[in-house]
Amino acid sequence: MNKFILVDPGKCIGCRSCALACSFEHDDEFNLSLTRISPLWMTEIGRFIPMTCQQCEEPLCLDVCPRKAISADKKTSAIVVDEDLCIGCRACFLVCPFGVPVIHRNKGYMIKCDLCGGSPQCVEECSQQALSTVESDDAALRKRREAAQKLQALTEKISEKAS
Amino acid sequence: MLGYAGSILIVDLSSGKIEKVPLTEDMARKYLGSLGINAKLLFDHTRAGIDPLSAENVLIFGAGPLVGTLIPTASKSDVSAKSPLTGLLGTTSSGYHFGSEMKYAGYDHILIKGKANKPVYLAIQDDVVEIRDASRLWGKDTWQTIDLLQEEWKSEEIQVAVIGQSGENLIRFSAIQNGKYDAWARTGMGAVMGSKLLKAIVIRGKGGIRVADKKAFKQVSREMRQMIIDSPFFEAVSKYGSMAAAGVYGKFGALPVKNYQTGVIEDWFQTRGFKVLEQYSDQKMACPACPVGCAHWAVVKEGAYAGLKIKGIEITPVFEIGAKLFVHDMDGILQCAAIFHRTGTDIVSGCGTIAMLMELYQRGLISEDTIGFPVPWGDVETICKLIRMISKREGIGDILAEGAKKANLALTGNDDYAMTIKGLEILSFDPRSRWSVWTFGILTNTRGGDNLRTRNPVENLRFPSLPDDYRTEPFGFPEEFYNKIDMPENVKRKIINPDRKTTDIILMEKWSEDLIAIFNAIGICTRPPSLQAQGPTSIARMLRACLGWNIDAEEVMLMGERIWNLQRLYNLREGEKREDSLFPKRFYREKLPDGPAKGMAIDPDQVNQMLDDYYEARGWDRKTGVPKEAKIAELGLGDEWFSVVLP
Amino acid sequence: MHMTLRRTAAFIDLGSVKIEVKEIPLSLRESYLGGRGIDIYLMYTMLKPDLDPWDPGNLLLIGAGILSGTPAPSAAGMIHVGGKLPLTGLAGSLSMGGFWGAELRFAGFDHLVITGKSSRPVYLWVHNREIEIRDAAPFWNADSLAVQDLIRDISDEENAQVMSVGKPGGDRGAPMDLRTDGEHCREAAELGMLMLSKNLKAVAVRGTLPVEIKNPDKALQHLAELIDLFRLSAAVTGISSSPEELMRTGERIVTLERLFDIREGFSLADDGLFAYRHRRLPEFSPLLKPALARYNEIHGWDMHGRPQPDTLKRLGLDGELHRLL
Amino acid sequence: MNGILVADMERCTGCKLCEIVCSVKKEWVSDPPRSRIRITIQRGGKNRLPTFCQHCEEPLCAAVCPVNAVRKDESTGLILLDRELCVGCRACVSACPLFGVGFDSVENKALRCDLCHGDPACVKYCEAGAIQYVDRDPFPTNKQRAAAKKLYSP
Amino acid sequence: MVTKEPYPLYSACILADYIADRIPRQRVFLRTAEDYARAGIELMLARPVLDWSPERHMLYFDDGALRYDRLVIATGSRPLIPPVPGIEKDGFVALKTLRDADLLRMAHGKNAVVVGTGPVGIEAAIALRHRGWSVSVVEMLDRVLPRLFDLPLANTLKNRLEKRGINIFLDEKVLEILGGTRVEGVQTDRRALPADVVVWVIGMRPELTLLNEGQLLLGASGGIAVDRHMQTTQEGVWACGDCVESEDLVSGCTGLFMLWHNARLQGRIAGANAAGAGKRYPGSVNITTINVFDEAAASVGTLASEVSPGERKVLHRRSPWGELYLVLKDTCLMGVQAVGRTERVGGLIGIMLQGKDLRKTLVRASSPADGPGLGILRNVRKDLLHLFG
Repeated sequence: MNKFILVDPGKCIGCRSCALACSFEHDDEFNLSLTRISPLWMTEIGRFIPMTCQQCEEPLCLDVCPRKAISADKKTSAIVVDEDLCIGCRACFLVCPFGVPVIHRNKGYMIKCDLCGGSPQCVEECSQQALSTVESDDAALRKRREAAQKLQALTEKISEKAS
Repeated sequence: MLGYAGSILIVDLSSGKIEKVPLTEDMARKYLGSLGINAKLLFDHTRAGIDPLSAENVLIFGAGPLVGTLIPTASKSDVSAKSPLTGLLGTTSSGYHFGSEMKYAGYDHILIKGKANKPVYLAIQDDVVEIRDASRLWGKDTWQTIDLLQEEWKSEEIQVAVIGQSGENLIRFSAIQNGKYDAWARTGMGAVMGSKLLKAIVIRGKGGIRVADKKAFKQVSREMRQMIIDSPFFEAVSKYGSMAAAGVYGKFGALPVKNYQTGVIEDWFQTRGFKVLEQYSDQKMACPACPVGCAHWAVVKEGAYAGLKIKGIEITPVFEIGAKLFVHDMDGILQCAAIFHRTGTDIVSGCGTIAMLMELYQRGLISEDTIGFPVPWGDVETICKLIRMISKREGIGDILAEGAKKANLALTGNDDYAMTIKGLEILSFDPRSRWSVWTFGILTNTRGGDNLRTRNPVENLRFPSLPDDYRTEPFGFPEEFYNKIDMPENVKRKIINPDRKTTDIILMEKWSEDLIAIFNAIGICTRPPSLQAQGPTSIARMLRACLGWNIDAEEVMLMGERIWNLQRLYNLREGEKREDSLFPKRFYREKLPDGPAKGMAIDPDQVNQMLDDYYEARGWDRKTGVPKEAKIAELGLGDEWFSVVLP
Repeated sequence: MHMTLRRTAAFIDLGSVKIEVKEIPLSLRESYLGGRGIDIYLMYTMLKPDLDPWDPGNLLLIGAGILSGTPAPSAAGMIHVGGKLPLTGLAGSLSMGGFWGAELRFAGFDHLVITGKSSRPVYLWVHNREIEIRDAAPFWNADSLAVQDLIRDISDEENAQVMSVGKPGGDRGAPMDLRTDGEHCREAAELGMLMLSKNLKAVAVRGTLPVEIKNPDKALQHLAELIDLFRLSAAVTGISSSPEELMRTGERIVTLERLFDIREGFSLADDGLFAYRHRRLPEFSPLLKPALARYNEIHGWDMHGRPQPDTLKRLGLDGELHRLL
Repeated sequence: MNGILVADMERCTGCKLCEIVCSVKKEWVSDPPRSRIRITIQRGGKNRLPTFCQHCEEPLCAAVCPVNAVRKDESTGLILLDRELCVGCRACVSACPLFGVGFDSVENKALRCDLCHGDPACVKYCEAGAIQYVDRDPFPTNKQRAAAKKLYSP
Repeated sequence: MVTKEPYPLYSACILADYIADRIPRQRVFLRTAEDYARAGIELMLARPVLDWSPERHMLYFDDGALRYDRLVIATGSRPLIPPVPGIEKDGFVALKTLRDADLLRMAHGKNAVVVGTGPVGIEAAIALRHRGWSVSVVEMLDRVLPRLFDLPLANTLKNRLEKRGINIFLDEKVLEILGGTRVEGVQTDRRALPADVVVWVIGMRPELTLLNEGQLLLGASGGIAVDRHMQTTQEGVWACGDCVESEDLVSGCTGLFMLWHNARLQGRIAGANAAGAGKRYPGSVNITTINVFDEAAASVGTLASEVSPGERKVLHRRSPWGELYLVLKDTCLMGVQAVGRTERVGGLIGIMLQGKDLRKTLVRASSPADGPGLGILRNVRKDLLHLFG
């Protein structure tokens, strides 16, 4: 199962440490146009939402790439880009439902989250534990557990009111 | 250059000339950045005695060397110019993303000269800098302008500095809005921008910032973050932001109630304490790389102002609107704050001026028909109406727009009810009930009646100040905390007496002023957890890792002192006298009517005595406060000093 | 004489398998523009009165609008199909979207006039100024969508536009849909039958030739402003007639259709021509009488729906309509 | 702003007005085969794909061109054709993986989209809004925001 | 930069247009001497390198030597000329360099014989025909352009050539070049052909005369073996272009892929790495386009003849304006050849590289991620699914 970065928007405070750490890790400079994760302020929802690659099981970008520059890394199961094959044709831009792919401004190939070879820097740098790396099946587990806790809190409140 | 973006953008609005000047290494090594270099540029680019609202004044945006990197809270940018309100050094800082975006676009400083012949806005996209027509934006409030600009640029990622109607109509205390909810508010920078017919600056930067030693930098930045998280103040400020201190000042009876007439509000804690925050917000908002996240996104769900969405249940609006103007409920406070933001007006000065008017009305010193309508305390609609009138200089607003001091003089011939020092309306709590480094700092602050540049990093808010002790404030932290304070041993022993019960106010004043000057110069946050956690040694480590300089704690504090003295010299050049350093008359004449510090008033001789000792401690002349030659030589401020001493 | 753009019509006689291409004179185009206008003109002038609709002499007219295939909003492909309707004998008129119209004009033709009856099931293949009559036996019973895919396979042209008739339900019975491009289809039973009566299964067209634009810049500018269709059509076609003239042309076309119907012996009194003609009102309710009177009066027709002499004079239809084409 | 064209397949209705408008603007006649944008309609018609030059960062067409007629303009990042140099050998037409290069059989030259020097006609006339002229390297695209709204609105 | 060529860089692919007098001579040059000067390159023309000593980092000319720190070998390829009698006669041209093209451009006469039907041979034949010569083409194998097209499409092109008056003789071997000092004819194993000019283009071999035995490891195909950084087995020595063995991205096999765009990309990477960069060459996509009398034909990937008969599946679609020929291995697309609309070849490269099971892809509904390539396959969906059974 694909490992990916699970985002909990409730905890994100928009400090962009993840974005800064990401470009620092990959390009040795702090540059928000070279980052592969960017927290967006959504006024209507009233939340910061860090958007990054969801490491899909059947990635559309992998299918559409005319140069087979996108492949699944065996070790980290992350979807990675081969810099030499990628010609920067932006076909993956169109199909990615999350709008994640970005062209590296100076080097001309597509950059996306590659889980930093297994230990993502954004997760380490996030002070609010809004980001965590999980296998996709235990992500579902974690979501179910959280939902259960919320439900339980709710029932307690109701019983409190009732008594 | 490492850490720095490496250049200064000089825009002359009169001729339309745009120039990119390199930021030299020695300018950086001497004045460090942001506030420091801003003051130096202001010194060099203006003559003494110019009219702050003329084309001769310059408006300078500055971002420090650490801004835009992963150093926790490194985001502050400073705006400086000659202040139209105080006539002295106008400087004000604000966080969030404008500073970083400036540096990503490749500029440490943006210096704006001259005056445009029609409303314009400055559009900066990396190297492409254009002066674009802003006639369609002129007259709009800041929120509308930002929406229009975001539409024009088809992106919500642009960073905008914009003035509202106040700036356009040259209101002396108008602010420059940093995005919709923050501002470079104090000392009237908005009027300077408005006098140049510059409606906004839009920046979009796609460059990057490199640092000297990647591994060391990563380690230092993580350690800094951990130190902030381990600070005793972290828990409270992270949960309630600056509101954490709201309750305490209520306990001390130090609230600026109804223009400082009294210090106590009974239901203060229930209606405007930090607990109120939970009803409004569950979303924290942080500056870049900050683990604290002290701001909150507030949504007013029901009531007269339902649907209002604004960031910032902060101590300043709650104290100024809640206590000084006596507005009772949080909804009303947020609505007034929103109007202040939309019109681009400084909340502190605005409330100080309106409070003065309301007190004159309460005391019958001004009739209702000169105002045109009653102005009772705490009425939200009236306050909002007054703010709009001020921003458009309508009716009484035209008089109030000149600031509390001049408005008081114009209305009653004296300035008894203008709570200002050197023309700047003072902020938050009442000095009579809480005497500390913070309150004495309001006198010594280089930008007038304000405390954000002179607060004690290790202030203990659990103990009230001792009634007649002007020289010390309570310390009372445990041994283990004392040892962790980042101060050289010899200085620490002199400032905090060995039994750890009290702190010497004057010595701590000098230390904290220099330290905060460094904080502002490199762009990190001066709120409690960050201010207490960071110190000269940690800052030196950060500068080494980021800039590659070999610099120690010693030189860091020297730089801080140099920047403080540079500001002092500028003020002296612009005519600041020792007599200006006076509290508002009320604090000397009237005793506090109620609260724990009932019957307290400030003894002018004690204050004068302290001022002499402070000047002495600073190495300035005891009487006039002009820096002595020895100190100038030590700090290397020779040429600035000459232009002051022999004009 | 300012150079006007050439428009051509192809006369295809399925019986004698003769194809003749003529240019449409400017005067005809100025008074009847294109599509439905030219079609009713051809019907009126070419068909003898009281012709049996099933007679091979009946016409199947396919006409592209004057703005088809040009930078005009959603006019990129409108097509008009006309002919004397087999069941009612009235003037058949049907317009359909899709790209058929544009493709026809890219193939170099503006109108197809199909007469006669083919001896064997055929379909027309129109390609860049050539017209071929090809065998349609293999898919004579296929439904219209299948025909489209088949023709596209045969010609290996993905952009080929095919107008084909659906499954024939006996010689006169079930309705047949007339469809192009799979999505644009009109319930056109009668015209479908007319087509079948000529042993014609489909008309396919593929064109890669340019369509001249009189004044490209102005055309694009008017398209952008989308306010004035008249100036746009003038810029595209070069026929610079005023708005009033264009409206009068519209009125001329409607009146000519009414003349054709009357000539075929139908009058208002018989069975609510109006109701049947527009098939929107199933039975002839008494409420309709005053509305019908008003309708005729506005059109300048008498109470029986026959055009008044002064109306005919105004529209230039009073004299004998001699054949220009 | 250095811009490029981006197609949105869900919105494209396949009306091909862009082909007509592009050929009218560039060749003064309505001639879709010589338009710089082509709508390919797949069998079963549901999927309509506007294809045009995507101005790749490392263009294959520039590599295969025997006379260096296809060059990248460094300031705007666009891949432009020098029509005098082009000998009409169609190497770029067959090398492009995205149907980006057309061919003008009248003048025997390759056909490339040059974004109408910043004011693309196809964008102006596309009523469905399926073709947008966006910044070349957008800092979080609006698409991320739309996706975020869909994923996380309460 | 040292070269035995007397000219700065010129495009080898465009020589046919020059021979056909479609473009003037100076249009052949891609760089001028000033370009090199401006780029700070010292250009040493007409200086053939006779010997090389990797140990002493020295290159030897006939009149001197040159020391280097870093060396990039880009010697390219030389025409393959077997020992057929009479090849030394005037009028015998092995078309490779601009000098050869000049000879052909200046040549006078009526009959021309082109030996070999690679892209260069076919374009030379068309060029000469364009200038009014009567042209005959002799090919040893059973079809024209044998390395690019399978029989069906090769025959289509052959007919097109013959329709324009070029006589094509397949399965025929040239035995001798007839004539005195000048070429007068060609003797094959079946006939004698009159010829004032013989254009010998049966193939190219890597130009390795510079190397002595064992100095550089060569690959199985005879080209210099290099790693992904275009580095040879010799320290500080890189190699690129026709003289190098590279990997075909589609089939994965290594071999000689002497194409213009491969050489340019490899050159850029070898140069960058010689200057210290860390670029890597991903492998070559071997797509070739040829113009046959204003009708284009293109081919990429493996030929049907190269796929084992058991797994080989072929789809050939003819239509009025062009042909498409798909080579599949079970349900994976391995090669595409097209006449007429050649953009379909480029469109399908992505699908070939993906190497996906086309049956599964074609069965599911179309999705936005299909890209233009799959559109082509969808339009021939019925035949493909029928083929898969």
